[in-house]
Amino acid sequence: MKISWMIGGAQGTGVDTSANIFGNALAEAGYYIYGNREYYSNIKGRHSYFNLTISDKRTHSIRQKVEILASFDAETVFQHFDDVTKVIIYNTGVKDTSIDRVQSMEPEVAERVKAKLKSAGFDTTVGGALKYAENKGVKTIEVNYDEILKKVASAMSVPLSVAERGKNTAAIAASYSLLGLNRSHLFNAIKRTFRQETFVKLNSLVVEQTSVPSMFNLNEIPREGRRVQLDGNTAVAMGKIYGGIGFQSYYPITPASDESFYIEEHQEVLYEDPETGDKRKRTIVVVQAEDELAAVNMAIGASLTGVRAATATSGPGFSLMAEGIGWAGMNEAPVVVTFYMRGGPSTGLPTRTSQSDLLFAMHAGHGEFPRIVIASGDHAESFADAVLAFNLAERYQTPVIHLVEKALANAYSIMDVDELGLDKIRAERGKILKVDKRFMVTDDGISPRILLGEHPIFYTGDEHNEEGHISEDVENRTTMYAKRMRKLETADREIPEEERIKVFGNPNSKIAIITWGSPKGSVLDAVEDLGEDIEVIQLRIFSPFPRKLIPNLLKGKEAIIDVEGNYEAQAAQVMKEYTGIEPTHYVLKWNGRPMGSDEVTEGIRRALSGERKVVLNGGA
Amino acid sequence: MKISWMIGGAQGTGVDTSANIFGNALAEAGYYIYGNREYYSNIKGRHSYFNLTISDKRTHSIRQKVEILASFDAETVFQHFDDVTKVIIYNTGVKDTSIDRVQSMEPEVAERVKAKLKSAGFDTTVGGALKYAENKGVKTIEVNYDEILKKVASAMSVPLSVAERGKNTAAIAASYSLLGLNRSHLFNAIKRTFRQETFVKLNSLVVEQTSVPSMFNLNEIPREGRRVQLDGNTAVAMGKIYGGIGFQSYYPITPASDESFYIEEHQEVLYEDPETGDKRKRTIVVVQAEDELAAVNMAIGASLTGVRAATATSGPGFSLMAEGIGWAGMNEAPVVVTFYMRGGPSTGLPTRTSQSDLLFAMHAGHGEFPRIVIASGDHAESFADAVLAFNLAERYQTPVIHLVEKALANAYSIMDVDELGLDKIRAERGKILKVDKRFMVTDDGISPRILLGEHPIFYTGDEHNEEGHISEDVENRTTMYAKRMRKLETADREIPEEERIKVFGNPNSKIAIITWGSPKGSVLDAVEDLGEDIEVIQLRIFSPFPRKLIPNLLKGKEAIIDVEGNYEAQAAQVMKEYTGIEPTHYVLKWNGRPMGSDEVTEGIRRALSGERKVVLNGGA
Amino acid sequence: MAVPKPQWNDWCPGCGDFGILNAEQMALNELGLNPNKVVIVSGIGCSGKLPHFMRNPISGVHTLHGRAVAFALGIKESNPDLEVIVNAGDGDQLGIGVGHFVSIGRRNPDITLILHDNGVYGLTKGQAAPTLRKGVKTKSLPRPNINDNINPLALAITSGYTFVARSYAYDVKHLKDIIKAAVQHKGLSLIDVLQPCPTYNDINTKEWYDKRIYKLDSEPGWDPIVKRLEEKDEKMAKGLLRAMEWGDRIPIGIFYEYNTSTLEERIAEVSPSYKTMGPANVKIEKEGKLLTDIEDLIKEKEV
Amino acid sequence: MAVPKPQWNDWCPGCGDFGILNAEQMALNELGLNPNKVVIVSGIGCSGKLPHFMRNPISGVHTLHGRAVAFALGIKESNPDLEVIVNAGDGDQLGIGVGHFVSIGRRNPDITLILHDNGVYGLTKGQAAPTLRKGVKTKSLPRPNINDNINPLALAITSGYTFVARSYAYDVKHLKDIIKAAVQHKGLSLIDVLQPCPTYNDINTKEWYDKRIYKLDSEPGWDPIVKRLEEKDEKMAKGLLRAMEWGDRIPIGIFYEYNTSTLEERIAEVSPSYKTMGPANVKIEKEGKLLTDIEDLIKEKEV
Ligand SMILES: Cc1ncc(C[n+]2csc(CCOP(=O)(O)OP(=O)(O)O)c2C)c(N)n1
Ligand SMILES: Cc1ncc(C[n+]2csc(CCOP(=O)(O)OP(=O)(O)O)c2C)c(N)n1
Ligand code: SF4
Ligand code: SF4
Ligand SMILES: [Mg+2]
Ligand SMILES: [Mg+2]
Repeated sequence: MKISWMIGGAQGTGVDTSANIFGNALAEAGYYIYGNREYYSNIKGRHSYFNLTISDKRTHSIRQKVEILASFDAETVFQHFDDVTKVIIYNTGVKDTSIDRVQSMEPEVAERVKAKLKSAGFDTTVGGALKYAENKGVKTIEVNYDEILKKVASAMSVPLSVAERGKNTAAIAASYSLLGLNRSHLFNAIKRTFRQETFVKLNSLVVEQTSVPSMFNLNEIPREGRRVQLDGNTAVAMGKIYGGIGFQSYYPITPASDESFYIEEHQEVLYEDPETGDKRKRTIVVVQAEDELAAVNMAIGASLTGVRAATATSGPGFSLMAEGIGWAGMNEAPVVVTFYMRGGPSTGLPTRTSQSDLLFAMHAGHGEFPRIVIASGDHAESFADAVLAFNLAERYQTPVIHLVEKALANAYSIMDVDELGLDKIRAERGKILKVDKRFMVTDDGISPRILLGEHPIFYTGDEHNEEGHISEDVENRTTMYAKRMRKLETADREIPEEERIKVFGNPNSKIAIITWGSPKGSVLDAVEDLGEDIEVIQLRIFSPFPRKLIPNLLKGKEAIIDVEGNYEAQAAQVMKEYTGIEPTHYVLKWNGRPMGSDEVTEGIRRALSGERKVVLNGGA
Repeated sequence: MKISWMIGGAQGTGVDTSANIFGNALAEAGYYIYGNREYYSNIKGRHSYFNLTISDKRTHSIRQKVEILASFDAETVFQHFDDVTKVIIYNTGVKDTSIDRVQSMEPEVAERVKAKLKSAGFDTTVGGALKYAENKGVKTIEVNYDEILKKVASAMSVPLSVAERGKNTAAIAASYSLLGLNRSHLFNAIKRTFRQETFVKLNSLVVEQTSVPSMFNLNEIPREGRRVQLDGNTAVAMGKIYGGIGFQSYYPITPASDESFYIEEHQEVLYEDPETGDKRKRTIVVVQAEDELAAVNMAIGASLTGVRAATATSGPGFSLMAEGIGWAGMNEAPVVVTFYMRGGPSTGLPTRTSQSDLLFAMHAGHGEFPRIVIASGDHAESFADAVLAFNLAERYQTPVIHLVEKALANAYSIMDVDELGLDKIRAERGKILKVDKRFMVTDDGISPRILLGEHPIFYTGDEHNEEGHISEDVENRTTMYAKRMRKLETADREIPEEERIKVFGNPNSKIAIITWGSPKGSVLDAVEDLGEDIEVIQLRIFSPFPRKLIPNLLKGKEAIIDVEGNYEAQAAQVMKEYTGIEPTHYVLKWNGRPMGSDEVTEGIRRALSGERKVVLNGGA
Repeated sequence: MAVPKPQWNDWCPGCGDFGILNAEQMALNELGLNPNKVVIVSGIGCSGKLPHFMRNPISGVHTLHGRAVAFALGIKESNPDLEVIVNAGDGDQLGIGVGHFVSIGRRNPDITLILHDNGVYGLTKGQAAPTLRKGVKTKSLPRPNINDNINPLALAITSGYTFVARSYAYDVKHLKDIIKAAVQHKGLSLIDVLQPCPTYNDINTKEWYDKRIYKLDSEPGWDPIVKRLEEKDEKMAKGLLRAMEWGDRIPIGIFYEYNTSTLEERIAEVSPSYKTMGPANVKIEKEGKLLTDIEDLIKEKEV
Repeated sequence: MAVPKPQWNDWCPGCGDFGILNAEQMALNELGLNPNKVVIVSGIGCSGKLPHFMRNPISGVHTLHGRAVAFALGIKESNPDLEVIVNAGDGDQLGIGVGHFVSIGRRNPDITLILHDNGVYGLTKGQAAPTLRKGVKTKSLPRPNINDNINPLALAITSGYTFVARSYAYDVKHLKDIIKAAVQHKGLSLIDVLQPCPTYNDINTKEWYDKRIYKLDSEPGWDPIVKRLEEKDEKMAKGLLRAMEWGDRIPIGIFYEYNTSTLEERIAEVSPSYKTMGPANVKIEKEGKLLTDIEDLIKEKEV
């Protein structure tokens, strides 16, 4: 069972909070949720929306088409009416609003909507859009928000402007009624969300005042075990903290900085003293740097003291980190860079998703050095990979780039705590030894690590000898260079290829899908919906690339469909470079919105019926 | 006929100047020269040397083994005695110098030389090294530099310390005598080089005082046409000036900044007025920026005004330019970045060569946009490609990265002026039109360019609509993104694949060598020396990659040998990604020194006799 | 050719940026500049969107975070006929871009830099900008700011700016006059605009500023203009001391002004053809034939 | 464990850097610091090689051009027990690195920054550094410098450094004493060291400096130390004015000193466990088991 729900409204009016409350309540009622947040690069006034999948089983994606749209402003209706399959909840007060009066809508979007309504013979008001939907069999439900809020204002003796903040709550209350679930969960969720008693009361009153008839007749589902609601930023932050991070530097950037704020807010964490077993607090240093050049270099400096150190950024910041990453490569400094991909190039679409930075991440920084690149496919992986990134950085003494997309960062999953696998996660700190030579040449390329503060030691970005002093000698150069590069070969030998990918479905199927990152969830859900026998291969570690396993898995396939969120089919390019194998079909998307599983279903269908390259364009 | 000659001495003592004088004199005598300069990242005191190939035909490479070594200090003998095949000229005064007293020698090098001498039964003095060489049949010629300089000092009544500056000249004078050529050319070359009369006199006197018997009996060769002595920095600078550059920004960095100094020194150039045909001066603005971030962004700003604008840097600076390059990609700004590759990663070997930045150059900057990447293979190409880079940047309105190596930048060729092909080079400025929409969507992806100052126009690094205003709309995004990417497809269609590579030798040969950049010269000379029937394919434009032609050319080859100056065989990786074809053998070098043609000869031989990967390590 | 329409303005209601936009539009109108020749270069932030919102038909170059002045310099020196104005945020120009802020001070190009000084990183949701004072806790900070602040005026004076002023986003007339003076000044001008951000900065609000701001030109004897080289150090020191005033009284107006050669003049001095045959003035080819003559350069290298 | 030997020193004969090296070695010896706990962080340039040449058994981190202070900050805040000294060139720190130079001023970490002020980019062959004055033509410049210079002392005072001094590379004793004072100062110290570069700077030579330099502490009444908060602005202004003195007389000594909370103290204030359980003090795992307890964090997210 799956129901997709969407709420929209102007940025800054609390759409986000209400979607969280809604999900929270549903979680208490026993449902799993996957929710994605969309917003403009704007603080107040532009259209934002939240798209949720409600399911009785763990779910990993949204759908472009939603059963329920909860709206209170006009723009939400104009933006989404044609994506709704069952119900639109709208505000009496905006029914007559003409699209020409919605200034926050981008002209190109407004023009398109107008043309659509006109050509279908409807007028270009909210009412027209609703008729258009009704014509397609969608039920529209009017809610008189203004009246509800007036009542609440007078009941609580607050000005209407204060009560207005409850608009969202009315929208979710209406949706909740529609689902047919017991409202107690909603009241509880409101209590959990608001700190001030007035707001708890206000919002509860709004819920009480809002009622629509049930349509979906959902029931409470009995729950076992604990569940958490985790977005991607928080998942990575928690993973880093669990993994023992001591130093995080960052420069504000969407959609990365929420990770750093989270760590900063939890700068003092509980810690078990390894000697006594006592619980005490330890401090994580978090520095808001002056720019990303400073951020990455601060983290590298920190790593030299033996501390697990990281930074988090997105495209523009990562571009500025290339030089620092090279220094870390040359000096074999374990540093983790969490790279949140958003729409590029340049400032691009700063608040929208993309998977367009894979090739850059794999080659960032001049010169040759081992770069390890991990890409997480869901929220649980984001958590575990944050620890894995530290482990690999320290084992191979080299920078690790951890790729996460905006589509995970600003989306959340409700999942069982067990899925985080806390007990299975181990720390591997690599060779930390006391020897004379920091850069000793070894067979596996890995030198003993000596920490700053323990013993005099030299680092330099110049080529250096085993002691860390500058050396331009040809023999030393050839040897030290190969020593460093050998670490990637060692990693390639040591990290089982099976751990670098995940395989789902029937290995004997004639069709394979190759994917990575957040589309994984959409693909898995799509394959389930399709009901076809398709194998899904998720690429997780791109460097060192699982070059031997992939050809084995793909042998004899009749169709290999590459599904990813960029124009160049970057993961496919990497696969071709390492294995010579090329996909037979591509399902690509680069409009900045996450892949809906329904879109992917359709994409796979089209691919299988012969389209070599399917370009998806869903979302608003 | 080819003779290899080398001169060495401490950095800052004029080795460079003397090698230039020597080549200059030989050029006057009718010879072609290819010379390479090696030096430490140091201002004074470390060992530097110049390696020249003297030939009666145009020549493109040095050899690791030299016939003649001209030395005046001890370190030069210790560094190179084992690389000499015929004659070592040395200084009486250093004969007894023990290697332990040569502090400027890196400990690892000194240890290796000592071991070599000891195990061969010689003592570890200059004398011991000379004996070692003599034992192998090398003739050693003693020159009493101190006496010569004393005589010159007293003849000119200058202090000995001033006369000492003529030490190098004594070394080249001795070499010149050895070759058996008429000294008049040497006197002329001295006159051309020194501005101050005293130095002309002093150096001429040194030449007169130095004499050794002729061994090589070279003759003057009659010359036709004009010849120039061009190093890579100058070749690119001249190409940019010829190509019409209006703005160059840079931040000092080895080995790029000499290009910018050259342009700065020639900031006012002659120019033919297109209306009147008169010659008048025009100004090129050259700005020493505060860093490379500023450098690239200044150049991009300049390009928006319609000016041909460029910057030049090497690895560390290029790493800092990634973000700016992305802005140029997003805003379709034609900007040229000349990227001088040196030893990486990080500060690496700042004064040594490499070809390790190809993959980074091809993927620099977050997000997807068309990047055009050109790699020059010799000095004449460096000149012509500087213009080509501007032409492609403007035709496709996108950043162009022009790769040149330190091994070209600090090497020089003597060549016929005709080779520059001045008359064949044309300007192509692309679409500069007056229309309303700067970013108009077109079939070929190329929009009309409007210049700042001509008409109001908007640029933004955010995704934008045809007018240049920010747009987050999904339709606009999908369209504009594809429009930009289409330019690379257009370039791929329009630039003949034949112009993206150069093919030498017999196309029906069973053996092909794939190479690029400066190794091209060494490979061509090696193939000639080998006398074998081998086809050589030089890759020149990596993006858009000649994906259709390469498979045709490589079809049916029994051996494909990849020769390049890095560890990862980067060009081969690119080839595999685009064509699926993998070399059968590799000849690689990453020690920071250019490939000697003799080394390459040996490398090819080893490859053909079955070694899959040959690692070269020549040079000191 | 039609002029692109301005974009819908999506700043928060009540944002100080509206005042800056209005003042800048008025200043440009009153100066009567040729709109084809006006280029507004901006960084990234709420402030960075300003050129897109201008109702005057000018050109806008919305660049990268912190790098606006580098773009501006490339534009200006290539085509000195353009009037180049930079609008930058305080995080933009004094955080990530502070290196360029200081460095351009050494050059004195004829550019005007308008700083949107709101104490926060607006567009990334209210982190402390380098202008925020230590100990201050604005809405979105988890705890009071632990860093000291940069004083934009003092930094500009120290860095060599030749016109250094402050104004206030809600005093549109004052700001407009200062912008006009800055644009007319030959050389590098900074205007530090106190710009309330009602969304994230709940400390330095309109109310807070309104009761503190006073005008320098109503101070008896205030004369920030260097008239002779000898008084330069003294005027700088006076400007600096005044720039440090912050608290119950906050001065706006001109803090320091010095007329000296601009970068464009300095280039023309070493390369006289710059004046008439500068980069943007020449047509580098005719029907594909390149027009630069490198015969002299070849001769220099001839052997 | 053996201590790595210093590398052969390849600076040019007569380079002022030798004086800095000697003074720094002497200062560290006299301060009697534990060599395991001393880290010298440097940038790229002739100056950047300094740690490799130190005869004291310290640690050296030779970083990237312009970025030394960022590395230094990461090292210091992770392990405040380390004594962190930065040696940077003037191109390094005031050209490409000037953004970090200014920004670290807001933080006041307990770090000492020694600036090798030679007016040129030494290692790249003598281009003008930002400290070179306008109109000056050193050997390797094609024409006189067209840019104004940065005054490192003034910039440091404006940026919030709490100990600002100048010394001279050939007055090893003075420099040594200043280094000792700077290292002992709790907070961020700048020492602008006038460092002749005999190879490329033929203007600001030893001879040139020798006849101009005078010591501030021999000036009657010179007292650069802020003793009460109220005298801060005044002492800053005095320091600034003195910093502008350049010509026939060039002052060396301490220009400004102010004792206030360091970054390390500020962190400990918001996170008290920092003092004993800072990043470098904890062992994050035991036999592979991670020791950080995130149960509370999970609870916060429980639904
Ligand atoms: C290299 C880079 N890092 C970070 C960002 C993210 N970013 C966008 S706006 C902004 C800060 C804006 O603050 P400010 O400059 O003060 O402008 P305001 O929004 O306050 O006007 C940041 C950090 C970016 N765009 N580029
Ligand atoms: C990003 C980057 N750009 C440029 C360089 C080249 N570079 C090396 S040293 C140097 C300048 C050194 O000057 P300064 O900092 O004054 O030090 P000095 O040599 O004078 O001690 C430069 C520009 C580099 N290493 N990295
Ligand atoms: S966040 Fe602040 S600065 Fe940005 S638009 Fe809103 S009020 Fe203005
Ligand atoms: S170039 Fe100048 S700064 Fe560098 S070592 Fe030589 S004298 Fe010293
Ligand atoms: Mg701001
Ligand atoms: Mg310097």
